[in-house]
Amino acid sequence: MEFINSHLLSLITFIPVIGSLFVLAFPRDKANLIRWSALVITIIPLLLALVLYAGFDRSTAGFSHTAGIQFIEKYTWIRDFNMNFFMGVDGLSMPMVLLCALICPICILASWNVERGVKGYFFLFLLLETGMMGAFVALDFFLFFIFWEVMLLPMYFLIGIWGGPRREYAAIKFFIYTLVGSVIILLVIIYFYLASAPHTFDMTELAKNNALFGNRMICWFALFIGFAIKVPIFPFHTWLPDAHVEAPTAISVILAGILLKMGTYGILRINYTMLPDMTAKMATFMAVLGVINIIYGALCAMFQKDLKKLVAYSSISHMGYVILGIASFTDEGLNGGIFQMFNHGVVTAMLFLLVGVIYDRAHHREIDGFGGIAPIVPNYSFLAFLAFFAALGLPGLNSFISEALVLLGAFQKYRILTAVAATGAIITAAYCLWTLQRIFLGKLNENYALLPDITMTEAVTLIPLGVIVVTLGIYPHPVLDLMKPTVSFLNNLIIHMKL
Amino acid sequence: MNNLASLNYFTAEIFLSGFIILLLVMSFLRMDRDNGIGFYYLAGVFGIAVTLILDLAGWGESGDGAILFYGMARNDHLAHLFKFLCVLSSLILMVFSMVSRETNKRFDNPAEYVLLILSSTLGMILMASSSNLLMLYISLELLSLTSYILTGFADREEKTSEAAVKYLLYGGIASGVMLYGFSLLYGVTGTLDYTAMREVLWEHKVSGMVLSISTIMILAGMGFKIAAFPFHAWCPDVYEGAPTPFTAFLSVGSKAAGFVIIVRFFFQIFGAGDGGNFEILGDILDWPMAIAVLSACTMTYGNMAALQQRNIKRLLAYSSIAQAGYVLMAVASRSQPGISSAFFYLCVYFIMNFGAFLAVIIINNELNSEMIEDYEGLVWKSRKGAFLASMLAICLFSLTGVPPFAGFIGKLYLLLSVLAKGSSLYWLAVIAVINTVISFYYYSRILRLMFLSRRLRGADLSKLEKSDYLPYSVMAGLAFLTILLGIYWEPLDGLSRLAATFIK
Amino acid sequence: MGIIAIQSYLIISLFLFLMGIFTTISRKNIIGIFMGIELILNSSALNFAAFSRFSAHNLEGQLFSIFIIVIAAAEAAIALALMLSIYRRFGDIDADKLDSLKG
Amino acid sequence: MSMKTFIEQYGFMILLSPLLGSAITGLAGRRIQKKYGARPIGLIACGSVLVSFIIALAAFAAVAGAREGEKTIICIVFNWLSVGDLRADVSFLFDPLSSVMILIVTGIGFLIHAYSTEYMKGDSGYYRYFSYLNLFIFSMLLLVLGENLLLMFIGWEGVGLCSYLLISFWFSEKANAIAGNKAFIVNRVGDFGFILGILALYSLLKDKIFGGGLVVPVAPSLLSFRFLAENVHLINNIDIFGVSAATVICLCLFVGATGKSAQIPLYVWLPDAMAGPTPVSALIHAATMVTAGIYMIGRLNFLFSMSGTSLNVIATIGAATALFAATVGCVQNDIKKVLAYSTVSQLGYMFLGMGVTAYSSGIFHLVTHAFFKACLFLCAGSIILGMHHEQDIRWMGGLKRYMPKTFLTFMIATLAISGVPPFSGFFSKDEILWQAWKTGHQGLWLVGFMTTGMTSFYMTRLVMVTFYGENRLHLRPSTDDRHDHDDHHRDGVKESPSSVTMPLVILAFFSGVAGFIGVPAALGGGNHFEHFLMPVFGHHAVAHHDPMEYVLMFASVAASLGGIGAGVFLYRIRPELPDIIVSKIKMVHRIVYNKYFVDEIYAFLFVSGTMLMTRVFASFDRYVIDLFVDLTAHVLRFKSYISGAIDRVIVDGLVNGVAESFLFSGSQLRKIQTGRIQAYVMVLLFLVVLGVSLVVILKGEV
Amino acid sequence: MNVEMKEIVFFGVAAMTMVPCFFVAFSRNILHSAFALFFTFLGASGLYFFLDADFLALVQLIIYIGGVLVLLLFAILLTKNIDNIRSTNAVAAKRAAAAGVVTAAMFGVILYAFLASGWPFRHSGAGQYPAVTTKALGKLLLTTYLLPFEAISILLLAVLIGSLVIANRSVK
Repeated sequence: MEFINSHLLSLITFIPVIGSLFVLAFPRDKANLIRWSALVITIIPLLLALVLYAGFDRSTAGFSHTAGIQFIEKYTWIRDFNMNFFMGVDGLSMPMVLLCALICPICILASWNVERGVKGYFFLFLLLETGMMGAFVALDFFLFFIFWEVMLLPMYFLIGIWGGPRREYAAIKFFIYTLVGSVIILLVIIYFYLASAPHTFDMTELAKNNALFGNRMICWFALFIGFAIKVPIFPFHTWLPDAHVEAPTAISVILAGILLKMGTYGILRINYTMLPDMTAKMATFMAVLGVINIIYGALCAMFQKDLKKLVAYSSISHMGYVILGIASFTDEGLNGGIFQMFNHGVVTAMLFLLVGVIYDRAHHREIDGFGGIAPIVPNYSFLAFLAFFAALGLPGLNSFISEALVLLGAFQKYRILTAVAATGAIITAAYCLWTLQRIFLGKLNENYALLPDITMTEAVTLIPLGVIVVTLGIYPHPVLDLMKPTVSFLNNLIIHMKL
Repeated sequence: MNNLASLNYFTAEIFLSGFIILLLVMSFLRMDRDNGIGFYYLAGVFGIAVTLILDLAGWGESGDGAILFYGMARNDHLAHLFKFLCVLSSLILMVFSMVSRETNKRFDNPAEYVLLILSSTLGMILMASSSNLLMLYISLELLSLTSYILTGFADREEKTSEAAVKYLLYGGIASGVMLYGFSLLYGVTGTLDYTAMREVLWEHKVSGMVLSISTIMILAGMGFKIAAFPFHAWCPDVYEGAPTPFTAFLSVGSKAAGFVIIVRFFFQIFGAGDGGNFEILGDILDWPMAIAVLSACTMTYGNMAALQQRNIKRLLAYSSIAQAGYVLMAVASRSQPGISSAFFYLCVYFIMNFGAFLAVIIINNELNSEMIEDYEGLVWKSRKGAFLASMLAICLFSLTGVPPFAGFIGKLYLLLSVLAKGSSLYWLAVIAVINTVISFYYYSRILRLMFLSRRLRGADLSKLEKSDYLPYSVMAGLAFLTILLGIYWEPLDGLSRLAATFIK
Repeated sequence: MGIIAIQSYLIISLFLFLMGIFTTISRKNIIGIFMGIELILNSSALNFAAFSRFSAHNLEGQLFSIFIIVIAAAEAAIALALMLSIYRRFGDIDADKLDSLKG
Repeated sequence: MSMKTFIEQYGFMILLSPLLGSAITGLAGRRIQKKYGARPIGLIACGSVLVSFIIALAAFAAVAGAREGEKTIICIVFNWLSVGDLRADVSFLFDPLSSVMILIVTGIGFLIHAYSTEYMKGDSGYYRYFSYLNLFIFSMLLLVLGENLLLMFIGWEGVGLCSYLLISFWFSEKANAIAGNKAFIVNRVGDFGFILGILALYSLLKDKIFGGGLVVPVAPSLLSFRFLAENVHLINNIDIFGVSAATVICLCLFVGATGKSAQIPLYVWLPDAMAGPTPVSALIHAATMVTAGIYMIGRLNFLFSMSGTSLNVIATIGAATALFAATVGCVQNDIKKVLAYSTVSQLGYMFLGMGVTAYSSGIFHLVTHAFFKACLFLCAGSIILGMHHEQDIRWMGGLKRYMPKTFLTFMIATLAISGVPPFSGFFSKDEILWQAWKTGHQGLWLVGFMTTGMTSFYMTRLVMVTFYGENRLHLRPSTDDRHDHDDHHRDGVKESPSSVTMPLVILAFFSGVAGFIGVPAALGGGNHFEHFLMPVFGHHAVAHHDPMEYVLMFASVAASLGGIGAGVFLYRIRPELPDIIVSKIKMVHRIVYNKYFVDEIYAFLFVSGTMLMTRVFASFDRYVIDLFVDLTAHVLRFKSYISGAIDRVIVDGLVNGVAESFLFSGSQLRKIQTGRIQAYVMVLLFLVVLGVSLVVILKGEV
Repeated sequence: MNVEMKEIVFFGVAAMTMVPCFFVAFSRNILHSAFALFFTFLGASGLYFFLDADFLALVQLIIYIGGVLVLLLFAILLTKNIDNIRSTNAVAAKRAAAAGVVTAAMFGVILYAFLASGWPFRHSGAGQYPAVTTKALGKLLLTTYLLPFEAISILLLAVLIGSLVIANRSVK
């Protein structure tokens, strides 16, 4: 128990990869064994994440070994490079760890019907979870980068092997885009390392001594572009619709639910702490991009005929709120932005799962190809309505709080921009309702008169998310309280730069 | 140090020379009658292994920087480290030769094959330590000439002899050009010894023009050895035509030997000072810039040209050109960390490239094809296919430079050296990372066919047999090392730091 | 400075060098190409000898020339062997026909 | 426990009860309905609203019984949001205004629930209907009781959601589903303004309060109404873009109100919303939800009072809407459409009232309107039920005979809406008109005056066409599937059962007498209603007896009677005349009949505009974004086209573009590798020469 | 030999070295090329004599002419019917033109560099050029340059065996 407590983050991070080796050792024809063990392996981090959650101190703020960061694990890794195996969580990463731990078992369940190469699939999936968890908890820049990239490889195969008809294209596009982003980041990492004295990869140290860095504008942009590709921020977003559409359901969920957050997480973790002055300078620029994302994503979503693509574009739109929020440098905006990261993770996961459910049954995702199926599949419809209404920011559901916070925060800084961003809510409502109408309402398309409603497994994946959507909408403190001190800290960092 | 005293340091070389002659005698006596090929291969492995051990035994005193054989050779960490690398690559060549269908059954002259491999090993280890133009030339030619022969050795297809002739002609011309450069250098400095040359150059600041011309010409010869653009043209053709084990060797061992002479040549003659305060003959001869340009061209060319290759060996040839470009980047950084990172990268490259080639060899054994199309759906064929495809994928990802594989750490070292304070080669780093991305295109094509495609092409795979154990375990070992070094590389880091200590 | 100065040797060797290169490029016959290589090697050897005499005032250059000649001979031996091998296979030693490896 | 503490501690029960009802009927309703039939669902739904109603009564009593100056009861449930300087509690505000509103909401809500149990009988979505309806009650109560703007906004959107769900309740008709969408989206447009208003208010206030570096230990709930009422004067002198901040905020909020309360320009959804079940129209689209805008203005009256400009805008828009909708109402044939336009028109009245700072008059009209309009709608529902889902008045007629109770209640409500004394409408409408005149808006009074006449005209028309004359059901152009049942239908026109008529009667009763709570002083009344609301709206200047008031009163009564007379004359005495008039002014009629083509114009401007934009953006996404990268590929391809070497298919996208150009370079580079050894040498040589030349050029002087 | 005589002879030897190069490069008969090469080698040998490198001149004569050239002739004879030679010793015209331009350019550039530099560099005259080179060379080879000397023996051995294998097999 002592060991578990002191190594919580390592355990959360590495249990999946250790488990993946077990999975690899199973005979390939024992598909169910593999599935169940994968499920168990992903549930362990979830439980540990809850332990983490329970033990998380909600009052400490800062970004150093003594303040703000908790559950620190630090071991020397490569002495000569001053690289450390340095993990810890603060208010910024904690919600993400929770989200990741939550989404992963759900995705395992959603992958239950994978038939081809089961072993490889779950092996890669578990690897992916390690990469994601690691990226969120790593506080050594180099370690962070390693995990960041470790996410890529399984993703490439998961999209490429188990994806849709254009999976090869989507996989390579995804990989190339993110690879471009990450090599740019890598250059900056190296630059920071060399510019710091003594040379270090320790994020807290880098943040503390950031005055040593030269070429700040270039570095900031390099980092920003690197992360923006992941978010994705216009105009680096074109990989996303392809990747989402082609990826298998569970992977779309992971992509939209967790991977996109990596980008904004990176911006907050790196750009904000290490180049606060530049961040302050570029705030308006970020806000403009955020607003473009919101509007552009929403308009593109409205045009889509493919349900999954629509959801993909809606992700672009929703991530725009995150950018706008964190660019506002107000407590409301930042909290809203980060909360939106969490909320979007939950909501979009739900949406993709729903798309997956219907795709499994109808084998197509054309929005116009359905119609009036609400009475045929009432439970499914209920969940779909819930998810779509959450997506359009209906008050009482979680997204509303984050979006409202973002707008409240952003309006204090950017009046016109925020007003423009608020029109996004109209467009979002329009496409969400239009989609619901075309799929669920209207005259029943007779082809789907015998459409089965959701199964037990699917319900198990969807209902927890639905509960979270509603609960956090009414009582957001469980997540909001985690991040507040950290957000204030980050915000002060930037605000003081401005003065 | 005189010749006799120097022999103490050269036990490995002496043993190797003796062993070569022993092998010759054995082949005359036809001692292979009953045992066939295996005997000589085992003998070769034994010989190389003993050389390696002797080399290791000499490690203790390798740091003394002794000048051996009246200045012909230097005894330093750089020499030793590269000797290990080269001898190990010969060892791997022997193993690969035993494994590959191309080389393990068809020779009438296994003894000669092994003998030539040993000779080229000798050439490489002499290259690693030589610090005299003449010594350099002889050792270089020892490697080159034996390589020409080895390329054409497995004379089974037309390709093979074509490759050998091309290699010979191109190599002849390139070394001719280099010789001309040597002669000019000799003319300028009046000596063949590196140390003396440096003294002359640094004291007298001789004519930059002739020096520069000679350097360019010398670069042609050395660039030929490492297959740097524009001296690379032989590389794809020879790689494709040569027996695959030897191709692997060429791309790793021979290249490493090429790099050690470049490092020693440029740093010992044109550089002075210790690591922190390293200077170059910048005002007379801006060789770092020349190498930087060469590096940029090489990696870009290699990656671009690899994009549309259909033959895996050819593709790997271009990829190895690009990799040479990356390493040159470190040389261009003209710093001690640069040398360390070059060595580090070569070690990593050693593992991942040999890994890739071993996979190619095994797959070639199974499918009897080197065409990438035939790799289609490999992973779905059987457990063997899945294993091979995964291993190859690990190596290819590592070659791309993606964490957590060793190739990434190697690239990190290179970038670190290029971006170090005081260096003005930021643009080179940018080109390098762009190239990393480009390179993924063609690596991913192989991955795509092996993993993503749902069609099965090419021949079926055989059942796992006892004879497969060796290659598969070596394969797994290489892949494991690729991952291990991507996660923990401190020991190798220590070694590579030693590589740069020869600059005093 | 008379005609027997280092410049003369340099010009001669440069000429030989470039003629050698020219020959290697323009010839179709592999033997022709090889002759070009021999010219190149010869030019270098000449250079070494000239520098040895005029510039360096030591014998190292000459020694180098001797080694060059020896290695040229060795290379010629390999060339002969390979050319025979090529001739057996292709019935010809036209370098232009050796283009199955390309791209 | 006193009433007040009860409300303070358990006031939230009023919301919880319908929420629970909704949850039960929504989540378990299908199973219940399958197992036990519809009855338990109806009981749960009605019961939950009844509980609310009882608590509302208690709350009313508590508020009414409180001492002067303590008429505000707050029920704090939990802290909802506390981020930075933002603090918002889930807490409920019981004051005279909201207690009146909750009485209306729960009271009429309960009646309509009861009515619906009959009306919706046999519908497969019975449980769903009641779930939505309960949810609506909950949301509406949240809107009304929410103690801060954010909470109000939740209710605001919540009622929008319910409205959406109920409009598209019979969603297998595509039109219904689309009507729902329209309602929601148009409301979203309004909400856009609403939220902007909130944002502006919040940011300005925050700036004022915290801007001075003031550190407050516990952040005040900036958006709570109490706080606003006390501190809103702080933003008095701020300008945004040259306009006073208060005006900007008020106008933004008013945009929200026009959306929810169906005013120009966002009224378009309300007539379409009649696609929902009729009780829904009665409850949501007549009595309660659509009055949210008025309620919001009333709630924030202290803010609106700060901006004369915005009040003028509100009054003008209100008056314009009133007149405009009345004209449209005169020519509609769908009974519910007529009522819908009538609602729009009456809401316009209320805004007119609010706009002339006659807040309590506006609210008064809201109350009376809730009764008579709900009554009218329920009557319409009864008629529709009786007519077997026929809504077109052209095929009705003579229903007086068949449905006497409906007729009677309808008549009372009609008189009320027409403003015939002493029915309730008279008092409230007159109050508004008088206030308009008194505050110097004579022009607006004239509009209101005209509208009064038109209101009584179209209502009379409705009555005449529907209840008098011969039944014309058989004249209906029959479609094949209906033909067989025609006779059956005609015979089947009969009075609705008592669960339908009971609410009618109750509502008609209130339509008749509700006016007496606010009899103006001029008529000897005490105007209790205004008095009751005074803690919220403040004291008006003591009304002097002004002879003008009587003149105006008389005028408006005359107008309504004139309207009635015209209606009777045209549709009862000379029924052929309307057609003749129509043929005379065909053009005008067409325009008015088609609602001035506003829908079409909107469709063209906004819907097509948006769709065009989505198309443009989507194509942009697919083709243009990567222009610069593509360009390189194009240039390369162009080059290759020139040399005739390669003819490639043009592919789009960043990766493709780059990949193409790289691959192209790759294929070009492959050409260098000809396989000819001498070519290789040539390359080598050429570059060596290049290098050497470069050296010589650079170092030529040495 | 007086100075002028010596210069004339030097000029002749230089011409003998350079002129045949054209035949090597352009002759349509491969045998003629080979013979021209003979003269070039011979001329080079003469130039070595002028450089007081007598041993080197002899080595040139023995190894180059006696070894390399004979090997080349062998190659010609073994790979060609004499009749065929004319047609296959062609010069690739386009390539030759390009090569000509490039080599000419190179000639100009390097020549300029040579002439512009101050040859011979005074500093490099460290050693003493011996009168009799053979003995000195022998001493050098067995002392300072012993290692290359030994290495080249291995090289020759390896090359010998290697070429033997290749040549042998192809004849088989």
